[in-house]
Amino acid sequence: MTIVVIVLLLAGLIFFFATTVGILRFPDFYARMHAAGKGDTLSSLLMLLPLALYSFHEMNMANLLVAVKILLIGVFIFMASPTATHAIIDAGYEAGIKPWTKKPEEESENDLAA
Amino acid sequence: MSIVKQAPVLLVIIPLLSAFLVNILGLINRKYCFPVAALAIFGSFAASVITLIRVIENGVIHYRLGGWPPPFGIEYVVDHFNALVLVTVSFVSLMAVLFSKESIKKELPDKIPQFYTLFVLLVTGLLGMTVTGDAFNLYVLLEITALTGYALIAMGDNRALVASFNYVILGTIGASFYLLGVGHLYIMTGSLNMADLLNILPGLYSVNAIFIALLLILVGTWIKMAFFPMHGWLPNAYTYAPSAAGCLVAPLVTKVSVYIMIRIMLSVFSAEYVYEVSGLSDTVVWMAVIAIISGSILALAQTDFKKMLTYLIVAEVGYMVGGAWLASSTGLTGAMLHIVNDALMTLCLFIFAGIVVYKRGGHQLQDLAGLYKKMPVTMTAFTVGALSMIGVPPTAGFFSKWYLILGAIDAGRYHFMVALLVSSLVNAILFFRIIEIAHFEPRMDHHGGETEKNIIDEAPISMLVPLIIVALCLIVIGLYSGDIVTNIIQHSVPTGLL
Amino acid sequence: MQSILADYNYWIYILLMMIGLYAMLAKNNLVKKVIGMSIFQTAIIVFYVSIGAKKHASIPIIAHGHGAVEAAIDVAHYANPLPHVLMLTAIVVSVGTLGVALAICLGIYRRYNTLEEDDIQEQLQ
Amino acid sequence: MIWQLDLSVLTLIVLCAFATIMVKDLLSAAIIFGAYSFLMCLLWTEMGAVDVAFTEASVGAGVSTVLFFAAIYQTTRMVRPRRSAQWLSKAVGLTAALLTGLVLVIAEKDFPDFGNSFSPASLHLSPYYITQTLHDTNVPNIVTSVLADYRGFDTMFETAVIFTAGLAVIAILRRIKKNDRYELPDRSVISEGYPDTIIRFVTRQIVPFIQLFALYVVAHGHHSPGGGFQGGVILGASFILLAISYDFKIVLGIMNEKTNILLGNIGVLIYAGIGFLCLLLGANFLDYSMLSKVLPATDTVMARSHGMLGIEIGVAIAVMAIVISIYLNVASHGKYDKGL
Repeated sequence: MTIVVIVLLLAGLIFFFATTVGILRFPDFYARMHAAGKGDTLSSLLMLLPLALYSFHEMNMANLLVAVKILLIGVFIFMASPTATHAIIDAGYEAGIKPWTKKPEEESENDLAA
Repeated sequence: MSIVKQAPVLLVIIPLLSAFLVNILGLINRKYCFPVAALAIFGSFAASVITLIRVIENGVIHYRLGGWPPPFGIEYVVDHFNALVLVTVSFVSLMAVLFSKESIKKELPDKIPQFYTLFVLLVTGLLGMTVTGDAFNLYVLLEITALTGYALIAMGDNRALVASFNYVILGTIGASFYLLGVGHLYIMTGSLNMADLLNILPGLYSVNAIFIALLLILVGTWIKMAFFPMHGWLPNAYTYAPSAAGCLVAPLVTKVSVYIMIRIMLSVFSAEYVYEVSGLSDTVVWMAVIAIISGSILALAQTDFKKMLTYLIVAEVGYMVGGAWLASSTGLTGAMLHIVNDALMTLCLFIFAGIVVYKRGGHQLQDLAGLYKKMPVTMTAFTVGALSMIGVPPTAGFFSKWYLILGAIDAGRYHFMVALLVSSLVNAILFFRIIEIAHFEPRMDHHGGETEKNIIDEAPISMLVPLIIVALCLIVIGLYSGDIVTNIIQHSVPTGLL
Repeated sequence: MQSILADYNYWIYILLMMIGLYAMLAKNNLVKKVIGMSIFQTAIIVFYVSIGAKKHASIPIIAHGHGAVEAAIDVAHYANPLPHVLMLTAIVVSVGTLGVALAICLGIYRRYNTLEEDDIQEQLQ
Repeated sequence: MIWQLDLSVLTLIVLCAFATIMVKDLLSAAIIFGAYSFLMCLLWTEMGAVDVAFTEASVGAGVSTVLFFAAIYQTTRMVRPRRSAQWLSKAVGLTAALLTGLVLVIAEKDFPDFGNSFSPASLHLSPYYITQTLHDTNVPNIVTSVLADYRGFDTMFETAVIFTAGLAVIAILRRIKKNDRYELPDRSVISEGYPDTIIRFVTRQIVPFIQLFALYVVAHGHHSPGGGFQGGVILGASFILLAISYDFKIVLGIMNEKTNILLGNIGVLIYAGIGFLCLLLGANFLDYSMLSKVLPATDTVMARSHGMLGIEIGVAIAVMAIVISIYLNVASHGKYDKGL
């Protein structure tokens, strides 16, 4: 049990780290949001799951409630986080931010610089 | 339930409950707003008078809110001094609400329910601050007063919003400093109840943090009362506020802040600490001298009648702060009496300014021209207020000034006495100039000709009545000020002072 | 280390207060002033909450089973609840002030079409 | 208390505060300020102040940030670079800040150590609350019992403060045509908003849960962090979410302006009314124990517990209505036509 918890927590941390690196290193707005939206959601679930498991170290009603509450947080993050990412990307698209391409044309590079 | 026993809390609860009633009735018909508000403030006034009588008969009243014993729950403490302030506050509010009826119809016809709700809440805040015996409860009410004040001022004309924003910023700094000072007291003593603090603090007099707590609370209240270097927010805010709001805010908010300062000085720290141990006395009296003189000089420079009055308030705040810090019992008596007198005088002058705005549409000095012939009754009442402001004997203003000057002599602080005299002189110049304008200068229209014939054109009766009552009060209080001092104020001045 | 730990919270609250106060008085943009005001108020909350903190203490909710047997309650085991209560009030007050301040900002913007203080002063003269 | 967490969070908070003041883009400033508030929540949870953290999470990080966004959306986003150096205001600000800092540092020398269980603050009043709360009020959450009972009078005025703020915002911003009571814009003027299926669908799914949670927070405030204020803010936030993802029409359809104002009043009236009822029953104001006379099958201790629940409900109603009202006014410049 403990080992599963540790492994899951570590996996969550690795994903969080990857997300952070992604946000910092990806070339444009959309790619960064992609890292933030996906990585963040998955890694929070990977962190919450072991926490819920860990609360089972002693089986009783109160601990079960705690576990259910933690999992509920996960459910809501799964609903809210992608929607928020979608909303932000949509707003960016509406505002006319051009996506990055590998061989940038002159104008799109100017856009990114601005 | 005996009303007499519950009076200390009723005088706060009645306006609070009626505030919501006013707002709900405003949704149905805005005509109901004024009578309910006036009735509530009258109820509050009655409760204050009952409280004052009970205090005079039986001494200090303690009221436990929620039934909890004092250091754990919140307690209302009414002694002679705050009973007097309570009556003053509720009386001034009553007069201001009577005045507001016509004025608000003209200036803010579309926001009457909001205006009266905020008005009554402001009264609640002021009364609550006066009556409470708990340092943190005072902060909450300070914020109610402040928020209602911001909103009432912001409802005025175009410049009012900018003035109000400055007031928000400085007012928040002031309230936060007060809260921080209370926090310093709390971390050193663990208590928030004023009486409890008074008991614990003597053991900690030598600690720096206590001194700094005093300093923070003082700076907080000074910002709230617009003591001279911190007065920046006041003139514009009070000048551009709606007349009816000005009548409530200008006489009361600064005075209640002065009351809080004196309450904190005497009931949290002690006279011994603030006057002797802290060593602040000299500095503060000098600051007060500067405040009085600068306030007077700035008032001289104004061409706007209302703005001139606001600078006079700055000077008057100097009187009270200086009097409270003279470290003599006569000076303290003078400061306490001046809270009452100054509230009434300021009210008188602001109602007058409101009438001028109502009739003439402006508040420049030039708008006062020819008023004696047009409005003889109003001008008579104004003259009484002006004489009181100058300090001419039968009026109330003379007696508090007299006590202050005696206090200055007792304490050997002659610079304060000189400042008082200079300020009286400046007041005399200012008001005689106004009287001269109002008496002799004809009102000119844009083409330079005399516009109106000298027909009597008085203010509406609902404005005139409060003005006359206040003017009469100024004389009556002047005549009975000896009794007020011996029966009421004397009991609250700590013994053992000069 | 021990001495730093003993005072660190208080230093930070002082620093935050200074930042907030500076922003309130020196910034030109009204919204920036309002943000400064919020920082200033949270600084005081940090101060109060720090007063209430105790080492090795738990949250101020008494652990009791159903049919509470009144076991002796160890005071040192619970954080001091009073500052928390006071600060709940202070937070509410600060959001109230924030709302009013922003409303006044909007009102000013409606009239003067700017949020910069010097522009407003210019238009006033 | 974990001091490593304490140190790092505090350091991050200072960085955020600096960044908020320095950035030129007001929207960024508001976002960083939201992060600052969340860090504050973390700090306070870590210090054991769960109720404060909860309030800060719902108010500071939630509603305040939305209000900043709304205000910035209605005005300008960028701070104009200064035309002149404005040495005077900078000097005044710097002097005031430094003086205050100096004074506070002097006072700080005398403070008891951080986290000391034997400081005066921890020994004088608080032991009474901690040991007596179950006995006096039967409420295990000490913060709730102190907030709503021992110092319930403060809380009543706290609710009055938020009510005042809501009213002040209406008084300043709301545009009311003369001689008309509350004037709503034509239904046709209210903007439909930009229809985004995904956002609207998720909002629709999630709002009932938010409101259910808010009710839980209100009702369970006696036993867990939370209470009327936090629950009310969350309820209000659910409506704000609707107003953002849909438009004003849907919010005004559920709760029009009159209802809103009425609820704001009624909420505070419930609080003051319960206090007044105690007074009428012959006890002091807000002495809930006297409610045992009217409530069936309660002794004085349970009456206090029920009284607290009553006032928490009042607070929740008032706060919900007022949070919505402040948002609607700020976001639409007092016109009630369209929001963010």
